[in-house]
Amino acid sequence: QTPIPEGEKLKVGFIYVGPVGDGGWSYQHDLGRQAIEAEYGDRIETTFIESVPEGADAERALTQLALSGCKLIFATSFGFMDAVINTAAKFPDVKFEHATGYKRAENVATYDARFYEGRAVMGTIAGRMTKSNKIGYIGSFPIPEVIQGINSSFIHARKVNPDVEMRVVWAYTWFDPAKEADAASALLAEGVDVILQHTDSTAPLAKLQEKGGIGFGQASDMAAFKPTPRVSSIIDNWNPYYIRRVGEVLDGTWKSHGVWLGIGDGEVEIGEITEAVPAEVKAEAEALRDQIGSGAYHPFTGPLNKQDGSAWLAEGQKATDEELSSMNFFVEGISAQIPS
Amino acid sequence: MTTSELFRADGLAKSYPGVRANDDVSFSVAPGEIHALLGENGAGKSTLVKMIYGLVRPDQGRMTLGGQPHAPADPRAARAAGVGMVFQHFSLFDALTVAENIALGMDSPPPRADLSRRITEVSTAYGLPLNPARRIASLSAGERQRVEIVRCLLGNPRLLIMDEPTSVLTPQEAEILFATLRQLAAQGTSILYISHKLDEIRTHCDCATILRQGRVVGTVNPADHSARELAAMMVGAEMRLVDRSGRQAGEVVLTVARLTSAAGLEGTALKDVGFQVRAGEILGIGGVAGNGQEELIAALSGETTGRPGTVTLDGRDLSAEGPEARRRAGLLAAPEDRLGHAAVPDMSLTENAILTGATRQGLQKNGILDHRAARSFAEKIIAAFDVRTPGPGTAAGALSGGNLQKYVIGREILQEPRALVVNQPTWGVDAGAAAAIRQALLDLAGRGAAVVVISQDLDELLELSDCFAALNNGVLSPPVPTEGLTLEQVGLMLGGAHGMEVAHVAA
Amino acid sequence: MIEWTTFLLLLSAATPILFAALGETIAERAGVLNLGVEGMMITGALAGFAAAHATGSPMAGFVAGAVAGAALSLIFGGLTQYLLTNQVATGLALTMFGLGLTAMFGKPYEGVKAPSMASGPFGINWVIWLGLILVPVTWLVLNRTRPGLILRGVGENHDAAHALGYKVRGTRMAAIAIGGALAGIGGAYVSIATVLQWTEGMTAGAGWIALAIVVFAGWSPWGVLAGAWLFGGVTVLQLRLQAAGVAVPVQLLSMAPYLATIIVLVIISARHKYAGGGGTAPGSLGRPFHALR
Amino acid sequence: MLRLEPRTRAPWWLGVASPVMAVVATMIVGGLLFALMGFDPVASIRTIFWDPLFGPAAGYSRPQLLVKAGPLILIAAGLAIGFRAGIWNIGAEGQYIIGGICGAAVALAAYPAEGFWIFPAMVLAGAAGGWTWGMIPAVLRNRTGASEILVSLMLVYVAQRVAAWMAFGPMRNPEGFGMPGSRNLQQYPPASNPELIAGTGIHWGVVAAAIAVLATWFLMSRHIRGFRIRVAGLAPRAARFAGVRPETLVAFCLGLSGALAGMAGLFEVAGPGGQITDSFGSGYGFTAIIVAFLGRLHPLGILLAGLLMALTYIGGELAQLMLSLPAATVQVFQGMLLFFLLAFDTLTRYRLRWGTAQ
Ligand SMILES: Nc1ncnc2c1ncn2[C@@H]1O[C@H](COP(=O)(O)OP(=O)(O)OP(=O)(O)O)[C@@H](O)[C@H]1O
Ligand SMILES: Nc1ncnc2c1ncn2[C@@H]1O[C@H](COP(=O)(O)OP(=O)(O)OP(=O)(O)O)[C@@H](O)[C@H]1O
Ligand SMILES: [Mg+2]
Ligand SMILES: [Mg+2]
Repeated sequence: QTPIPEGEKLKVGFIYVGPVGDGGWSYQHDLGRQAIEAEYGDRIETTFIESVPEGADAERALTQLALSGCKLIFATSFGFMDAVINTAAKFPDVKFEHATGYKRAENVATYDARFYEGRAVMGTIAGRMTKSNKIGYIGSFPIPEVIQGINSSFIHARKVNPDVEMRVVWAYTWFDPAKEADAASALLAEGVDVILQHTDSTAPLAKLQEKGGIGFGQASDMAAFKPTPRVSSIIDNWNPYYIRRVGEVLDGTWKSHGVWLGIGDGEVEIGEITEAVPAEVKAEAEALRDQIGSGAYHPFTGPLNKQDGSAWLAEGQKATDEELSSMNFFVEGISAQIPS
Repeated sequence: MTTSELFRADGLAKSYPGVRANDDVSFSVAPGEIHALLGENGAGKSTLVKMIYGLVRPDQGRMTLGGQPHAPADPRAARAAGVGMVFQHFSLFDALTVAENIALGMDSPPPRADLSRRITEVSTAYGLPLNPARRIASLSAGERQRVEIVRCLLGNPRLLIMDEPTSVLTPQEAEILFATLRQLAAQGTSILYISHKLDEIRTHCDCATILRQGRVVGTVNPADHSARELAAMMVGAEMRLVDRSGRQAGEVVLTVARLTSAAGLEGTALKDVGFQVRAGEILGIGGVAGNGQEELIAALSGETTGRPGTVTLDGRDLSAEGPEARRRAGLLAAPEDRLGHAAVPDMSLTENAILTGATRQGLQKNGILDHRAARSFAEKIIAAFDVRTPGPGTAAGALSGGNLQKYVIGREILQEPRALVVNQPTWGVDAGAAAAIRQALLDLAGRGAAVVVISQDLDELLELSDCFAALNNGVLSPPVPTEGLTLEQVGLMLGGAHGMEVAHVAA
Repeated sequence: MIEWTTFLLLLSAATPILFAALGETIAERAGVLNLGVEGMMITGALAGFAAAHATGSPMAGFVAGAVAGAALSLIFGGLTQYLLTNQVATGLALTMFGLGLTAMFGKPYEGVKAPSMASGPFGINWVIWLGLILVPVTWLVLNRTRPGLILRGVGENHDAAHALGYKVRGTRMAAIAIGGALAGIGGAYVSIATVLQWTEGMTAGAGWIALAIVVFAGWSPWGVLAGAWLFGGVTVLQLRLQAAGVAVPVQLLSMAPYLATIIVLVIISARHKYAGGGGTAPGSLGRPFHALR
Repeated sequence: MLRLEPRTRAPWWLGVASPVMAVVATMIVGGLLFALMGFDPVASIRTIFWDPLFGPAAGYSRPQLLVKAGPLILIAAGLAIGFRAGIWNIGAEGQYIIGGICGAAVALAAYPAEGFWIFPAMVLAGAAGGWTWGMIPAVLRNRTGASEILVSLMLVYVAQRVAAWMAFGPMRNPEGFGMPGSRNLQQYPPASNPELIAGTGIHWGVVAAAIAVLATWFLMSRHIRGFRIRVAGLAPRAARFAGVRPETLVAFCLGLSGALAGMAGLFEVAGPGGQITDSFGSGYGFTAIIVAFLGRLHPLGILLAGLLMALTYIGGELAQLMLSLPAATVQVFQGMLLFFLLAFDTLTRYRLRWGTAQ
């Protein structure tokens, strides 16, 4: 590992699964790209390929990036995993960073965010704010990350409001505004007045604005819908991690690792809680955020039972990262089903 | 300006790429005159009347109508000037009703209810009754013809053009049509009449202009000349006479029994059809289009298959076999519609030879095509049947109707079938080509084949066939020997005038 | 109460398809098969959104959507009617072109909010009303007016229409443009009224559904209404069942709208087939027209 | 006034010239568009059309052309046969997906067995899967007259959901931490479709595409069956008269194109793609329709068109990478290419003339 000499440019490549204009997932990663440009200026150069389908095209796009001289490549979708591993084997001197994956190599690091930490805060606000005691959740796909989020928000909503019920609609998309809007409408028609979403478009917020009810920004701040219906948000902030890793390449200290960063690391950010939320609720939510951030509190702390009533975590017991990263069950109290 | 002249053409000319369709055509039509246009296929008759109707613009020449210059920019202008036209090929809208079709032929039709009433009135007044609410698709060919005529009549034309209107009518229907035309002529309407049926022109037309290769070769009173003389003027040479001699009926070759089939598109179901044809014999099947002809030829060619025992060739049951197997066995067919059914317009003549000749002529081996053999077969047809075309590489659609018809019939005849079924072998074909086709059919029978000719042209059937049967509403009458049959008897076998009333000649 | 809200959802889900399918019905009745509906819808979605955003008036957005859809459709019209290109291929190219073009020019509108729309009588947005009114109007125009008669004539038998002196190409271009305009309005409804924002590819296949609906509607405006409601209904129903917590096989249900479309298509086609005749498809549908003068 | 006049016969060179003119026109108009958007038009065109072939990284991208074009050509060769017969299979995308799923199912069922039979069995399963998916619209059209365009299209959406279901349900990799997607078949040698000659990009799918081109060329121009297919497209009644049963033809064309699309899906999942994911498919089936038309429904044309299309994809990626051209431009470009081709094709069927008549 040698530092990159002053005067020599480090070329950093990104591949995105969606268009950079999606306003959500790929957009946030592109903000990260812009952040490293701002941070390192002339020392680096960045480039990206957007809307790359997962599969054969990904491997080609990664190879093209490597061939064009990129020495550090961020692959920002889970589905690029095998393509990253294959390409990395062909280019041992290029460093790869793969978001949300679990396969690593000498020159492949993985990184992910503990979104469920943020969901705990959203769940608290939701539990306090609901008048109908029905909160809705638009799930993307039934994968551990999303299931963690549903469980975490439900646990914390119940904690502050024992009468709360959770309604889940699976949209089977990360990003399809029309479908997300329809899902939001369906939830509203069911009497839900707070909607959490694990899909990336602002369509559900727009529906809430039209029909009443509150919601939260997802992936990005979605500040356009402040102060209501967007009362807070859970932001994927990749900037600190990207700045750090580019710096490590520049000074020759980069090493492969697998990290899972949360509120405490600044990777999961809670967007401003607006005045639509009563002050005491806001204070309660912020306290929870800070506790999680400091490590004093873990959102999955027992006693917790699984949906079928079987015991999961005993009093005071915390879920392990292994358990969380393959989570495939709802906790007790959620009546919805995980489709299989 | 003279009063003896309603319409006049002066030096009209029109060229298409490579063809001079009309060249210096001049003639005139008097008020109340029924004026025939005669000529071979491609002589330029349709082109000429399309110019009068504003569909085609002349390259040269002038026209006058009622003393005024006549240069219609489009058919609307022509209609406004008082020209009506019944087209050679139907120009009706199948999915629309009679009333809607007629409204489309008028420039400012009255409201629906009024229009329906007027259709009923006018159509009964001229002996062509129509129900305005019926869809065209459900009408017979004769009824469709009536729609076209009534559509023109409602526009009160001064000049009515009819391009080959009688080719689909029974003799009785044709009689009624002429009665209508007489009635119109008596009211002062002039009629420009195109037909290949010379006898009908001789008896009904006051005057005839004869075209040959786009030029006028004479204007005559048709009653003064025999059909043969008229034909000779059209062709510019003597006509051959069809020779019926030298045939002997042999054993039964083709047997059709209890043949029943569902109705095809716009057609009629066959009901228990049965007949036998012997070697060397020609069976003529007459009938107005739409009475099951399409279904019959489909059932014989193998396009539709039937219950066992319905179609037998030389004792072999072919009922369940498709077209290819029937061809192999020796049962061949030539359907009526040459463009798109008997031939593929966008394919060359060579490829069209493969269409039906693949198996019998050995144009394929194990499925692999022999283009060279196909080409020589096509050349053979062209030579034997005097098909006028630059060569076998020409697209079938580029041939005139008559030439393509000769090619299609020739293709089947040269395959030496055991039995051949043809539908409308000379439809729209000029007298010379028609005679050649008929002779070829007779010769085929003379060589011992069984031949079935389905046709609406009764003269043709009486000329060719040994036995005659009528197809009416899907039912085939028992075949009777042709010897001694009169046209009137045949017409009655065909169902007479199909519910038309004899025209009330204007009081 | 739930039933009424569900019905409102259905109305809203059906509206984009209804507009697009009515437009396509008009084009197909004139004998033109335009498979570019999706491309025209997405173009309408973007142009409508951009105009609504710029002027603050959703009304202006719908007008712009209509104009943009019509403009795009004229590319198709020019190619198929004047250069006699294959209609299926040209329509597919139009869809691809529209999707690409909007993705390209839509960048500045990503993440922008739509102006809010006033709701009309009974809490039903006036564009929904317009769509509902358009059904009988289209029927009346097609079946009871002279332009409608000419249009049907041209679609039924273009050679005959030409022989009678009607302008086949002109009529078809007009029908194509109307089809494009209605598809554009349908697209604009998605961006301005349903989703309230612009994102690329946001019409997500609605154009294809509209095409399917035209066929199973038997080319009738009333059938189109039924088809759009059926499709909207199934879409809404599966989400409503999920939201109500009914344990439903989500994967299967998400296929339901498409399977339902196929099933209805099959039933209707079979009915036409056994009633004799090849359905009620316009006689000249998809065939190029060329007249020499 | 400019008029069109039908040709009875087109000179042979027009068949070659019209696609070339279309490409040139696309370059010109595309260049103008790029200039309008503030990009260097010459550099853009060069990056898209030249660099993948002769640019600095051409050593890598040239074989990738084959990898990308392989499935497109394989699918388009099948589709073109149906299109020639007037049978519109718009749902190759669905057949591709189902083919991939069926092929992968064989591999996953066999896992971790060894055996030379596994890959051939997968190919058969892929073809059978695609065939089955293609036969659904065929049977429905034959039985009920339902439009195969719409049924095959609707089945694409169904297939996409089947893929999602598989990726999340039955085929989910048990060692994948609950994430969607099957095992990666590249890592299971008996089931993988490897590069046959290192560095060439040639895998069994490319071989199959080459065979498909030759076989369909033979079928369409030398064999009676292909002849009848052409007849059916030009004149359906004449085809029936010649002995073609329309039902058989519909089943043959949809089945064949489905099977080829299914095989393409299998080669992709066992090769470059590696696994069944919820987004398996990525539009090959739709792009192949364009390839079929670009190739003027002729097998050899399809070969060239597939390569050209692959070029625009790879060149488009390069243009993003090197010039920051947005991804959508490629789509616009492809749409334009097809428009121009269709327009120039008119010249092979018609002659342009000035004036009303000569
Ligand atoms: N649209 C056209 N384009 C090119 N050539 C044409 C066209 N219409 C007619 N012709 C040619 O013009 C000539 C005259 O054709 P026309 O249709 O007027 O003949 P016709 O006398 O009506 O023949 P028929 O008795 O068969 O109806 C023919 O040689 C024909 O090939
Ligand atoms: N629209 C057209 N475009 C080009 N050529 C045409 C057109 N219409 C007719 N032709 C040409 O006209 C000739 C046939 O003319 P036409 O149809 O009048 O023949 P025909 O002998 O009258 O046959 P039929 O009596 O069956 O109509 C062919 O050479 C054909 O190429
Ligand atoms: Mg003629
Ligand atoms: Mg004529």
